[in-house]
Amino acid sequence: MDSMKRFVADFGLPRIIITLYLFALFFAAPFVGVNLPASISDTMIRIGMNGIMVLALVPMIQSGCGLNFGLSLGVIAGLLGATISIEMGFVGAWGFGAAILISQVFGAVFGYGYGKLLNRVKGGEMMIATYVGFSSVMIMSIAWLILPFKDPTMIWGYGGTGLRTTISVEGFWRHILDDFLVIQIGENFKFPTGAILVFAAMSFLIWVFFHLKIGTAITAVGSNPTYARASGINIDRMRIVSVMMSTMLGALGIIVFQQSFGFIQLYEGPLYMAFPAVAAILIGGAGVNKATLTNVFIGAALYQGILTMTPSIFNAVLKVDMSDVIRIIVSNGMILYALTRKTKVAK
Amino acid sequence: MTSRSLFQRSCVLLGFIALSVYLFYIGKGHMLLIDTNAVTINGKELRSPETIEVSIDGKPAESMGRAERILVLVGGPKHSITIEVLSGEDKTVEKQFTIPTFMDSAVVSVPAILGDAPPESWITTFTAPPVEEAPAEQMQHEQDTPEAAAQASPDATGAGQPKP
Amino acid sequence: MDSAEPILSLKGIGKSFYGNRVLADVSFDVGAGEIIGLVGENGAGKSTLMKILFGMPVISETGGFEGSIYFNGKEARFKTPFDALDAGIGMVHQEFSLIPGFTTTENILLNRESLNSSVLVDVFGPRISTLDRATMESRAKSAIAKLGVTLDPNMLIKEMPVGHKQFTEIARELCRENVKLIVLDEPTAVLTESEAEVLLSTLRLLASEGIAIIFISHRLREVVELCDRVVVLRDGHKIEDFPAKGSSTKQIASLMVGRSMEAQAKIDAASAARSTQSDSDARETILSVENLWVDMPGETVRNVNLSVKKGEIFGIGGLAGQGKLGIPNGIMGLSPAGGSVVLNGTPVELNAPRAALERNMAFVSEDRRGVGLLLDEGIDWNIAFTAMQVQNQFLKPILGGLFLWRSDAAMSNLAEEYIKLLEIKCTGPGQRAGNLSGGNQQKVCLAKAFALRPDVLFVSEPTRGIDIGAKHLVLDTLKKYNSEYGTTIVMVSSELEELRSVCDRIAIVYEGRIEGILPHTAPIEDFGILMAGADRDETTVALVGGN
Amino acid sequence: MSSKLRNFFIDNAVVILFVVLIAIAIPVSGLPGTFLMQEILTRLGRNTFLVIALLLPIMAGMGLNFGMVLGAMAGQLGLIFITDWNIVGIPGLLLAMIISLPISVFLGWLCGSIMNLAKGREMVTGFILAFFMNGLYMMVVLYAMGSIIPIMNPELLLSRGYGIRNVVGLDGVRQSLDTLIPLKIAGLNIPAFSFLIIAAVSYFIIWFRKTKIGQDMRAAGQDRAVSGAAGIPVEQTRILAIIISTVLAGIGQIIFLQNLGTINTTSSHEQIGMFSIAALLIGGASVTKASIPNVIVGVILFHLLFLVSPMAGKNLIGSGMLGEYFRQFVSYGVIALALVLYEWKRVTQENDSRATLRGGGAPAAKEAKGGAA
Repeated sequence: MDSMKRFVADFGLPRIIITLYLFALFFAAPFVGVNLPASISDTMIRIGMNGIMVLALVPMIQSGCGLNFGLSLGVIAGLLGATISIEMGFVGAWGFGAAILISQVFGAVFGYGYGKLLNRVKGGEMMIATYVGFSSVMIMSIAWLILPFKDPTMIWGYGGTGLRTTISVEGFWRHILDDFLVIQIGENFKFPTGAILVFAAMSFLIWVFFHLKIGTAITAVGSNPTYARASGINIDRMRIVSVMMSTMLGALGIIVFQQSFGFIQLYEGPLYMAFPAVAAILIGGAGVNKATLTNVFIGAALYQGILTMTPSIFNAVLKVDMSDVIRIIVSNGMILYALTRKTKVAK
Repeated sequence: MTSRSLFQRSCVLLGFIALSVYLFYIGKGHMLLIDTNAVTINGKELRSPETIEVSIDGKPAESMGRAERILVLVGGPKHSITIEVLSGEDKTVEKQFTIPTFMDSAVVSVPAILGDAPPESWITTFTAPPVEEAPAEQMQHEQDTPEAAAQASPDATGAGQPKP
Repeated sequence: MDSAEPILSLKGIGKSFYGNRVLADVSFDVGAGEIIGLVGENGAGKSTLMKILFGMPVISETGGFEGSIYFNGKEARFKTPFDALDAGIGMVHQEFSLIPGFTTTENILLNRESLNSSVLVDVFGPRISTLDRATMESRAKSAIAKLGVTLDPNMLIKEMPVGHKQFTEIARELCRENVKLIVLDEPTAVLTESEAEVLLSTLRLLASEGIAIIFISHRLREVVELCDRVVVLRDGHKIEDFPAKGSSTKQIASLMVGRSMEAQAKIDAASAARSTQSDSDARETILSVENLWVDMPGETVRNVNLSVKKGEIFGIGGLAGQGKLGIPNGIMGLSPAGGSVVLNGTPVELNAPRAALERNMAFVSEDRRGVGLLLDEGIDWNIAFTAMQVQNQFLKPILGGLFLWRSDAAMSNLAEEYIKLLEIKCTGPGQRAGNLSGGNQQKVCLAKAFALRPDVLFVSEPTRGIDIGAKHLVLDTLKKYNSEYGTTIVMVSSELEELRSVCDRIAIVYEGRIEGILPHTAPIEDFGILMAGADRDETTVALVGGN
Repeated sequence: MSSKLRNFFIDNAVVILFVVLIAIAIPVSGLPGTFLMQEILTRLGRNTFLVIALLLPIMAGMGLNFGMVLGAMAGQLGLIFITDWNIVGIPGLLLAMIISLPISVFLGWLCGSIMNLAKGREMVTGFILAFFMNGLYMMVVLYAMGSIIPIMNPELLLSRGYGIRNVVGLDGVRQSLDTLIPLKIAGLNIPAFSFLIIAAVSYFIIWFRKTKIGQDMRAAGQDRAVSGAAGIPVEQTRILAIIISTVLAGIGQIIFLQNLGTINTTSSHEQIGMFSIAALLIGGASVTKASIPNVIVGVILFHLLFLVSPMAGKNLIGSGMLGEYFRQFVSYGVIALALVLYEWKRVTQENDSRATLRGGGAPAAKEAKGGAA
């Protein structure tokens, strides 16, 4: 009984409920006529789409900057990369590569400035990150209107000014990763090898990074900044590095997302991009200042699993689509839980 | 907590409940259909004059012919109706009437009022399906409020995420 | 001033925390209008005694106390500090407990405001009444009048000079209707000399009105000047209780720090045995500090000059809050500092921890959990991290040195080595530091410093909060390390005994300055006088006598 | 003294900035003065109450109450019920307020308790809590109403038979507060009664500050530890601040919606928190300090900006969306700015307060010469 209690305390009741809920959905699926292989395939595609965005949160959590609600900044960098690549007329792998390359440059610049700002407001990062993210999205919305883009697939046909709200990447690099080495089993099951491979590769890079001298230093900064300072670490620099990494990963993440989704969403699209990623990593077991790759994998799988399974099961059983409401409750409930829990490292 | 304050708190609570009931009573909205169709009361057929002007609770009057119906929205149980007869013998009749609280739509018969029929026969329940209203029109003149702006953006729902 | 019935009477008070005795059989009386000076070193039991008196929850949570308290002739066992306040005991704390954005009046009457009556009270409770500002101001004024000083009742606390804040606190205690006893904990510590003078005369005034006062202070001169009687606590026992009149600061100081004869003899013997090998005068200076100031909260260093000889164990002692802890924290760059620190003839950059570490200095902080450890990481990380970051140990270059890969195996080996050497009790190198006991945590901190192979090692409060066995091991390890590697050690401790048994020379810090430096063989009274901040003449005498 | 002047400028910099911005934008927008006057009067009547709801938590040191959205939800539930029961006019609005009251109190208590679990992170907690409760609110409004909670009027329901329609018209109560006392000055309609209500609630806030509990809130807001040691029930006081804020937000939302005349069931409440907070901050308030004048100035400036920026944008680059995005940027940006200033000031103040301890200056050195050793 005691070990049971400890398990509940360690793992957290909400997480247990979510896991059980997902299992229940999977068990129920065949009985209510939901196509299980298709659902699993869907889940895999979504993990490939969103995984890197979840991964992008790890560096900042590890360095003690908290949950990066300002991930939208990275998303903006990704959007800039994607649109500029299209404007330059690159297609296929070249276009995709160019998009990533350009987005990384923007990501680095944005991340540096953002990191500088966060260093001045230690302790209040999360709320400020949220609103800095929001206001940057709006600044960029103005920019999308007035930037001199010319490519006809991207600008409003006639009457309007500036870029369209959604731009199709069909004919550029739609599904370039999802279809790379794709494994098709039967009609309903498709394994997006490319996207998952890229996710795995990025995870590996992050793993490597946190085994390097600098990664170790960042972990120490997040664990106990005073200890790190007493060990001669420049805390502000480590935090900036982590914020830059997070922003750049966010930029990459949104491009991977777009190739699978098929569209680039401009204007207010990036506004709430950070929230699902934050919810996912918290569901995976991360805390406000401790996150591992396992948290990322479990979190992405559980969260995307719920997103895929909930609507299909509910539709089949109750003829009700409550998935939106359930998504809102689950993701924000999880964030709320993490915020109110007393963190192990005081501060 | 002293019993005195307990008592007073209970009084406040009861006061609120009583106020709610009272507000419900005086605020209940009704749809009145002012009707000039002929009615037969106690075997006597009552007809409306050719042209009249009707006003409820002192609102601007509307002119009505025979066999017409106009719709008036009112709140609360007690109302006054002013009927000015413009054809035949010129006269103005002002009467008070009460609508039962749970009668949502009521037909107010002008001939019955003018014909001095007993007050219970003035008002009858209306049971046809209610008239459809278009809310779209109300949206128009709120275009540049912050609220409208918020409604304009599809992703305004918290933690929204584009779905494929 | 004698009184037939004492206001407060403590009888046989004793207390132990988790089997660790901190107070034993303390009894004394306080009469009406009497001022008692309560003195003792840190850890002598003063604050525990006050916690018992005020019924702090921590006392009952740790098993209550022995003995009994009589207040106003009746036995009193206060369950919470509020009970004590209601009974008529006031407390003025060392830190100001004032609301900065409130006026003097608002602070004096905090949570005891005068209220206008209102019909809403019955429904919404008494807190819905508005404040009666006029009455409040007159109440505050009358409390201030009792002090015999002028305070603007409408001035904001944050705009006040420090002295006025202290008076506001006292006025707050006086403002209670039935206050009979006021306890002041180090009330003059933050005051200037002239402010302190005013405070003392205020206290005399209060006493003449029949209010009893317990005055806790390290400033012995003030104690002698102000108090009627002095109660000296040492190691949880009441040592003496005598009239202040006619006593001297020197006498009180030696009572405070004095040891039993056997212990003294043991220490003296130990020191004597070492004195042959620590003939330090001939050695070269490794570290010299000039005009050092350090802004460390609660441990401000104002102006420190000292030099440390190569290979010696240099002790820094002094009472809490005088600034001894600020010295290593300033030199190591952890707290903002200025002045000059010269190591081996080259100046050390201040305010840069890395620069200090790169000059081969290491520091074991007094704040183990806050500064010393990564509580969420394993022992291996804790020990190896600093050496890895500063000296690139435990790293393997990969891709031709482009990246430095952390070698978990090497870290683990190092941790194993120190676990064996320092007898760290743990499940293995991977155990989280947060789960270790205090003593073992301290050993991990030492290991972290040793892993740097420093030329100068600063150790701050190495034995604070650890058990006896671990204490010995830690001190022996330091001595062994000093003799084996010739490492210069600067040890900061509030335990004089410990300093005398380990160090060659001991500097005593008082009010952010070095009050004097004595050899470990100097008589204990001399240390006591330095610690109590005796005036300069006496210091000189003590120094001469000591040598 | 110069630092005081600097602080004064920093405190009012936001107001000055926006005044300048609007002074430039009004001529560019080309909107007539009477139109702007009329709109501002309407919006003052509509929004001021909601912004006032933010004041008490700021006083209690809990920052900007992003959780006020919870109150807005309660207000909307009240309005949905009276619309369903067809209670019209002032009685309808009063009844809606009474219905919202227990819901607001409960939600406020919940919000306050959760914020007590996350001391020092009240704002982000309230922000997320608002999203979370929005999920529950949607559950109630879109799924429970008409199925579990009886709704008599089929017109309110979605065609599927349960759940409230996206837009609920408030014809019965529409502007009944604003027009209760008809007042027209120089051709401008003035919502006199709404202004009276706002005056009343402003008086309430001022009076409340003078009560014992208001004093306790101020104390708890400045120093929790000292207040607790003095016997003030800090946690309870904080919860109360949030409860009152939530209740006021509920009433404010009802006043707001009666002026608009329609409820957007799933989204009317969502942005209310943000717009109210942005207005308050533009009025010169900060995370720790806010007053009634801040509210009035803020509502006027914020809504002027809202009115003129789309037209100004259109006239500048020919896109109305530019102004639309710009005003959203302003709302988010001013909150970000206020939060940054707040954290910044906190850090600077900590350093300033210790400045005297950092010796090193000449006096300390001189004194040292006489010192020992």
